[in-house]
Amino acid sequence: MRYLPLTPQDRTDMLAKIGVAAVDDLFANVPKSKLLKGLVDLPKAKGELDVERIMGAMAAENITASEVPFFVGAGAYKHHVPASVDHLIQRSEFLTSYTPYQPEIAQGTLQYLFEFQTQVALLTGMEVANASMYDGSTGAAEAVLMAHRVTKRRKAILAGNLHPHYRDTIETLSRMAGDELVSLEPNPADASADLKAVAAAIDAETSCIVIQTPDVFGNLHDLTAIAKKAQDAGALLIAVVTEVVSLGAVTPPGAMGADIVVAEGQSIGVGLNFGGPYVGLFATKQKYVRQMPGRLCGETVDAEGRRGFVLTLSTREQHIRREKATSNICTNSGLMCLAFTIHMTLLGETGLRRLAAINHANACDLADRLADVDGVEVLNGSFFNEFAIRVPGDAAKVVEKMAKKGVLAGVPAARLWPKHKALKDILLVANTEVNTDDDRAAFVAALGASL
Amino acid sequence: MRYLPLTPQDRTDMLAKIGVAAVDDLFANVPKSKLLKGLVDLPKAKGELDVERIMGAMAAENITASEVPFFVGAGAYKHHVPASVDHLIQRSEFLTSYTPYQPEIAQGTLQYLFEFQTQVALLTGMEVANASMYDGSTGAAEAVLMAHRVTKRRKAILAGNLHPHYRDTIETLSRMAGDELVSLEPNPADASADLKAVAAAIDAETSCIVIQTPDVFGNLHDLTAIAKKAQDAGALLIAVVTEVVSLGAVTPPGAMGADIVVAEGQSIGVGLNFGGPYVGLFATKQKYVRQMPGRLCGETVDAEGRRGFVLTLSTREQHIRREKATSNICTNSGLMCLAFTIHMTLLGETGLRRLAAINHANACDLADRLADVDGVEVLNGSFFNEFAIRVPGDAAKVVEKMAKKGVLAGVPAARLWPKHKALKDILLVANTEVNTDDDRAAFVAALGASL
Amino acid sequence: IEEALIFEIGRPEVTGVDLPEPKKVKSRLGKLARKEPIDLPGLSEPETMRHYVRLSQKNFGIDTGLFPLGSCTMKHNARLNEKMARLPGFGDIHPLQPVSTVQGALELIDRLADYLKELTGMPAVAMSPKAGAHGELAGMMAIKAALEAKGEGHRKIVLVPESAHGTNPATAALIGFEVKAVPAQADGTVHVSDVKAALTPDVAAIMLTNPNTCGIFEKEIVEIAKAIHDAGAYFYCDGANFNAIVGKARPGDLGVDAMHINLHKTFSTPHGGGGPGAGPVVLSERLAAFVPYPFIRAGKGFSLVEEGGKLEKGEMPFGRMSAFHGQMGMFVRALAYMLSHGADGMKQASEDAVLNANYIRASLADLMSLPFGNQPCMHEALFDDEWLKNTGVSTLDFAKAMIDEGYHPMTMYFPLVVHGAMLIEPTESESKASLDLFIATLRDLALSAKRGQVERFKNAPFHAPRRRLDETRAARNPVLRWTRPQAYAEAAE
Amino acid sequence: IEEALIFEIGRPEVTGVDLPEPKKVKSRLGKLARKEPIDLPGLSEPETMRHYVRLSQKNFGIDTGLFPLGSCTMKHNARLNEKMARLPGFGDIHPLQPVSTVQGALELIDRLADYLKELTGMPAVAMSPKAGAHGELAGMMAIKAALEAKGEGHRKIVLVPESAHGTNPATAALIGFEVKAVPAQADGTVHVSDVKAALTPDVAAIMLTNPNTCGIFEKEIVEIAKAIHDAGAYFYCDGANFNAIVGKARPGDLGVDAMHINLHKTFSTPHGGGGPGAGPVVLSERLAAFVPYPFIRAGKGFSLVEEGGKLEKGEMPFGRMSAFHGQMGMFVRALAYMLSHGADGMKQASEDAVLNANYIRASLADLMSLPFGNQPCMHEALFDDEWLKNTGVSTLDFAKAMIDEGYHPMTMYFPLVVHGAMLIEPTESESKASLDLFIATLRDLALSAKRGQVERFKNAPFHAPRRRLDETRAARNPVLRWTRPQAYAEAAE
Repeated sequence: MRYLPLTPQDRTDMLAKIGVAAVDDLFANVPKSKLLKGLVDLPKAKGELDVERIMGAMAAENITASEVPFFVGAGAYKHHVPASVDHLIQRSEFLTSYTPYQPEIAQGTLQYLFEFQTQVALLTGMEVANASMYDGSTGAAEAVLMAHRVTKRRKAILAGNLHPHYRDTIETLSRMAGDELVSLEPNPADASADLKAVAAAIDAETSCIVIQTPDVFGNLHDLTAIAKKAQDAGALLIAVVTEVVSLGAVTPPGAMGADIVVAEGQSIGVGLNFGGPYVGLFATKQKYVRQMPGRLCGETVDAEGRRGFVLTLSTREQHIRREKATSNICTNSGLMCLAFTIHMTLLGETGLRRLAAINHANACDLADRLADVDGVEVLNGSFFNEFAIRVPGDAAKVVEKMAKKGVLAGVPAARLWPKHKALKDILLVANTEVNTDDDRAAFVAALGASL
Repeated sequence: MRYLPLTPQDRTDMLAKIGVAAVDDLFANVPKSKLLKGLVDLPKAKGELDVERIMGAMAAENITASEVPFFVGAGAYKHHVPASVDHLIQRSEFLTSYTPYQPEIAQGTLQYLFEFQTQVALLTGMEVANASMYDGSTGAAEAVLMAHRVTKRRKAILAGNLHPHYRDTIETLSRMAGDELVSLEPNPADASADLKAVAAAIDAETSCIVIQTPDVFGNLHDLTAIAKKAQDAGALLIAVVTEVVSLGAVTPPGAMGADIVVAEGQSIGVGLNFGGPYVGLFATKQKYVRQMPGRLCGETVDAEGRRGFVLTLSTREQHIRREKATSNICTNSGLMCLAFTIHMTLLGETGLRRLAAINHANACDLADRLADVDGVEVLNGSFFNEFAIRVPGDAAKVVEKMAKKGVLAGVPAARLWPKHKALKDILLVANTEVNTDDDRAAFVAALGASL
Repeated sequence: IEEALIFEIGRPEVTGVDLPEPKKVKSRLGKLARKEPIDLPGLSEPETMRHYVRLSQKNFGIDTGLFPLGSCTMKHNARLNEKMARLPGFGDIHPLQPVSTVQGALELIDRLADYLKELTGMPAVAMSPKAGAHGELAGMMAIKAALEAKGEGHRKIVLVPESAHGTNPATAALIGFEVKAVPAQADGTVHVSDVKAALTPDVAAIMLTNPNTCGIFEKEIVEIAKAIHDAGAYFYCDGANFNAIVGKARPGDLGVDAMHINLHKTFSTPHGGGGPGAGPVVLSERLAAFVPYPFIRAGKGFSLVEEGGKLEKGEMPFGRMSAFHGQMGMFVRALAYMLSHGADGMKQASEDAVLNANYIRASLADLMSLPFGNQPCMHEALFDDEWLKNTGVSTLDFAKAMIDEGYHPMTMYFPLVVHGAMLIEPTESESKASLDLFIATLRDLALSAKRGQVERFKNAPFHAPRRRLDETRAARNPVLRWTRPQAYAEAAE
Repeated sequence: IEEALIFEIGRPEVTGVDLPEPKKVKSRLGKLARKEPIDLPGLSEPETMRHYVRLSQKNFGIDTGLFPLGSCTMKHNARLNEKMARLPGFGDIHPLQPVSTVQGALELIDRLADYLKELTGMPAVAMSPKAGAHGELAGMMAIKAALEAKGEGHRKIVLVPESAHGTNPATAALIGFEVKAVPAQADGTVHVSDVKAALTPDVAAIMLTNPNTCGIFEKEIVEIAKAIHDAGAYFYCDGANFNAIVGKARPGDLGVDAMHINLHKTFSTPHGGGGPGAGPVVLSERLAAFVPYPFIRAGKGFSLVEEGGKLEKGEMPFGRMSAFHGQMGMFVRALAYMLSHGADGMKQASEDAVLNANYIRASLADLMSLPFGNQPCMHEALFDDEWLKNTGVSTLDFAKAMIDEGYHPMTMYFPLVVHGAMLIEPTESESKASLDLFIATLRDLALSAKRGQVERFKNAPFHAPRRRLDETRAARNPVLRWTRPQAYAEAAE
């Protein structure tokens, strides 16, 4: 077995040193009747070639984002990642290391986490950021818990245009934890109504309001006024961003007064991966830092006075605080942070803003083309790289028909809100730098032929 | 431009420091009229995404060895390379380093070269090996030159069943260098006749005889007798191996008395790459080491007495000896040596012998299946993983027809010997560990349908 | 050589990504178009490569040396698995594509689920949890949902041994359970009598790690499970140490109701400096109904059951753990690991892991003290600091001195129940030669400590990218991000 | 940490590759079936990974630091190019597949050939040479073939400046030419008057490097070319330094007849610790007919002309350079480089390379001596050891001391015409900040040498995986392979 270095002779020699006759003597604590006699019912060991054939066959059954005109978004986006990013994250010293508990020999990991935290703080316009969460949705749920700790209240209000999967993730945790939750109804046509509804729901019990921008339909929101309203009521504003590239083009939540910003970082450095692993960005104000969940990297000095980095404020964490910890998280998304940080470093200010501008321009171009299609309506007043359209009939069926014509057209709202009949004719369409004019023309053609 | 770190401001500052007004002042030695005014007539800079699209489109126009039943050999073989090999050779410290002229900071490269040289010597059954040649064919040409230096004679005899491209490579160099060459005629049907013809041609002027085993038709040769005959006549035996995996199953040339062994190492660790880069193996006897071409790595100690490695015997080389050098080579196949060495280390004795056994068994299985096809004749008395068949009619046309049916069937002899009408119906067929029973069944079916 | 921060060497006008001019369009950003610069530094591609390569050189990984971090299972990360995860058919597909276009991906998840069920002897598995702690959470949520479905929402107590991972109590507390400690006995295990004593009618579950964090298999586990079940409670097993018994024993056969599986420990998906992980949780018949959304149903093709989807009789998903389907990238790697090892190889791997740990235990037992006596351990050997008494050397010092010898330290000061704990897990990936060298080094260090060569330990490491770092300073005045030095900011005004 | 040889840690029964049982068949190996063991050690995959990762850590590369090796052009190796070379459509195709199944591969080679022709202003190119020296050989063979075709086989003399790379005379001698030296003048260049003086009727060619190995553009090159042509000889240009003038000037416009191009220098295919290289050679109208087999013909699709193939009028291939079509893997990388840079980027790269070299020259000229005066150089700055006189520090010492500062040394003692030469080529890949740090370090070292701090130099490097190695011992009694230690072998008997 190629992964196992011991030879039969080694095993014999080692058992002798240990002083037992057989390896099962080391399993003596396992009740005899429970020790498996033979092998579990799975195939036997295979060489690389066989494994590649089996998995290659499964992989070949999927249609990939690169092989067709591709417009699927709604919380995960197809972007181009430079080859150097994937090369670097595969370096043994990054890939095969552990959480940097021994900082003297983990400065590589720690320094990129410090760079990551700074980049996230800058991007979101916040003061501090942590060393990542699993993804945006779990980060949002943690943000709600954090707001409860900060405000010592237990009621959250979720905007209706929050991604339903984020809503469900928060709801599940809130329900289990026994917290109160108000989930508003989606409002694709009049996005500003959603903010009004949130504002109306704020009361003295409210711990936090959770608003996504661009929202799940792609609308951009100015959060300045509602931030003030929430804060005046003693509540926190949690802003959610599912397309982090947008921050290259729009005013960041931090500049609009958000208390906590949670974002899905997948767009930068991380591929689609059918939903994971991704990387959750989590930023807040300095004053809340000790209530923040997740790992934090901080600057310090070593015994010779040289700058160095360590994991810090671990007194918040489960391995120290146990049941009093700020969250139960111990693994973060280390390697995806690294991918994010490298890609963001390559982009820099100039590159990120250009990237965002291209995304926006391409989306505008598609919106203009679609506005010309009979029976199709673009719903958004504003958007970044994704918007909602209304089609005549069942959007899910349109998407299926378009898929058969080789175009992956987007996410039908019905997939996200299966019980909202009113959203049945709505389709979310994303458009990034990977989409060409030809792709957009193909979209229009396939759509026209599928109505 | 992503690869260029200087900013316009940097350039201005640097010109000021240098004390010139414009960068073209630094090109003052170029005759004014020859300095290009504008840009050369090539496309402008492109981002990664565009480059990937352009090159991806070209790549997609080729049929790859992995996507069809594949039996093409004749000097390059489709084998499976473990993923760890390709990962390791891409490590920055290996990939972006130079020839190890500064051994103190190149022990990584030097140690693997030492391991490579040892592995090659062991495999070929020879005393010493060099740090690689460009490929097998250029290695063979260098071997002939080396034999001339050793024997102080200038006439080589090439066996008829030597790969014609090797023959042509040697011939071109011999002709240009003004050396004498006897090239015998191929003999697919009676392989032993070829050795007899070589033996008959040896005379007092003969510097060396060059014999391939397995030969280009796949036949195995016992070189013991002819080695002695050559050596008795004062000539050297140069043994050529184009499929190095065979050495896991057959008696190596060193054990049969060869003076120089040249092999194509592509099968171990290196992909098909449409012909290059490959890695030439070159081994000889200790007594000839100072006449050997190419780089050599040797063991020594450092100032603290620790074992270390250096390039050595460079007094043979062009950068010291100039026109008196043993060869003009300065670049070898460093990274391909590394790939070879890693793959060979993974295989080890057990793995290589198993790999060779599978190759042989698969080839035997195909030969047996083909022997049952009407009108098809297997010509070989012995073979390792490749053999020649005679088909009714034009083998090249059969190959084309089979390609249309999705089977790459092998190399028609006419491709290698375009002027030998007698070989028109002969097809060389290789079979390695990547070929399955299904592949072989597909071969038989496609062949049957293409005759 | 020191490596600056990107903020110190980057320049906003430099970029390492070439992008075309955007189309000219009418902006739809409205008044939300960004006005202020982000102040992000950029580096060209060559600078970026060098920066991160040099940072990597300050790290230690499995590939660079023995990494005996107990409970973390630092085993070989095969590059085949990385290659498979990067097949476009897995890496370049979107979680919300039409289900008809991702049949192979669903098949892969379903296959992995089947393998996990077979290896654990459990009938169901929730695939979406994103790490071990997240899997724990899912498992405890399933228990809570089951209790509520039975109208037993009053059960609020969760029993947790003192030796447990901190995540166990943290998870229980997160969803409103109260944690009650169960003691371990002198042999390092939890005794059924102590469990029984703690079993009141309001006990919801026990959370037990097995093999436990002392590296010992809980020998009364079957009895404990029975006692728990008899009391109407559930048995959550922390699967962090499942790697010791894969192919040797099945949690389902032992009476476990829920157990998360750290794919990055047991099935070797890379730790990546702290993630990503993946924490599928297997569930017994009693909990199978509560598998959260989304889940896969195999039939004619594979369908994905999401909120609002058609449920079969008895299915009661308790909710959703995260936006999408879980850590697909890790699933691919874990399945590649399982296919490669096979039933035979996985069993052998467990045996070798246990053999290696015992070899270390047996080879050091004369010099270093074992808190529970010199009995066989499972995949990790636990020492305490009794043997360092009066040497002036602490567990921390000893660990840091290992760095100078080219090793990553073992896990220190965990489990908390053992004084100055040193938890050594070599995994099956180490050769005997490697272990012999490691043992020799540890013996040399141990003798050195006993001989009073304190200097070798107190200020160690001497040969690392950094000497000991001042963690107190970092925590007292946390500097969590780079800020432009004041002088510079003023000068720029 | 020391790393043993695989022969010391491997075991023949261990393998890191799992292979199925071979089919049972009747062997066709006859009496040639191997009887003796090979004695090859094997390592499991985890051991192999660690071994080679640790070996790599003893290496220095462009990605780890500034690598100013003059004449070797250590520029950034983009990973995009590696990715492209690994597309199965390029990496997984066989050189002898039917031509109809490799049209895209032939198109790529043809496209690269076109780009090389455009960049050099030459009408033809032989793609198959496998490295620079091999390209030189091809170029000189073309010249020889052309002479023979004209019945001028008596021309046996090749003029080579003393400053030339050793490959130039070695190549000429290899195919029977006699080498005659041409001097360089005090300004570092070859003067046309000296060439004319050497031009006898038996001169076949001149081999000139331009920019030359002193980093200077040969300012009389057009006149030299004319003189050579007037004498009926050919002008071979060594293209090792073409990277200085890509997009700025074209060899074809300067009168060159043949020039090899080191794709691994000018077009950044990785050096890989000493190869593989790739050395296409561009040819003028006068030599275009002699392009060796195989070559590509574009028309309706692409065809490959091999021996026996149909030749067009005037085509007279001189033979074959190697078994297949050349270094395809390097072609892919080089084309990816060209497409990425574009016409604009390649010109800028040349300018930046020259700018960087001159910046170093100008920043060190007050401390270190320049053999040809403080005049502009091209892409590399050449210093001699005049300034080290009486310091007790040699060029070698100085170079080794650079290692301790984290740099790879420059090229030393080449070109031979300059005493104690130090040839520094930063390439365009270095940022100004990187150069400033390098310059500051070199200034510090230079001042240190001048102050007589000999100890810092004489025994340097102090901080490298090895101290200075005994090269004399290696050469006197060459140990070129591992052999089993005697004692062990006896013990085994």
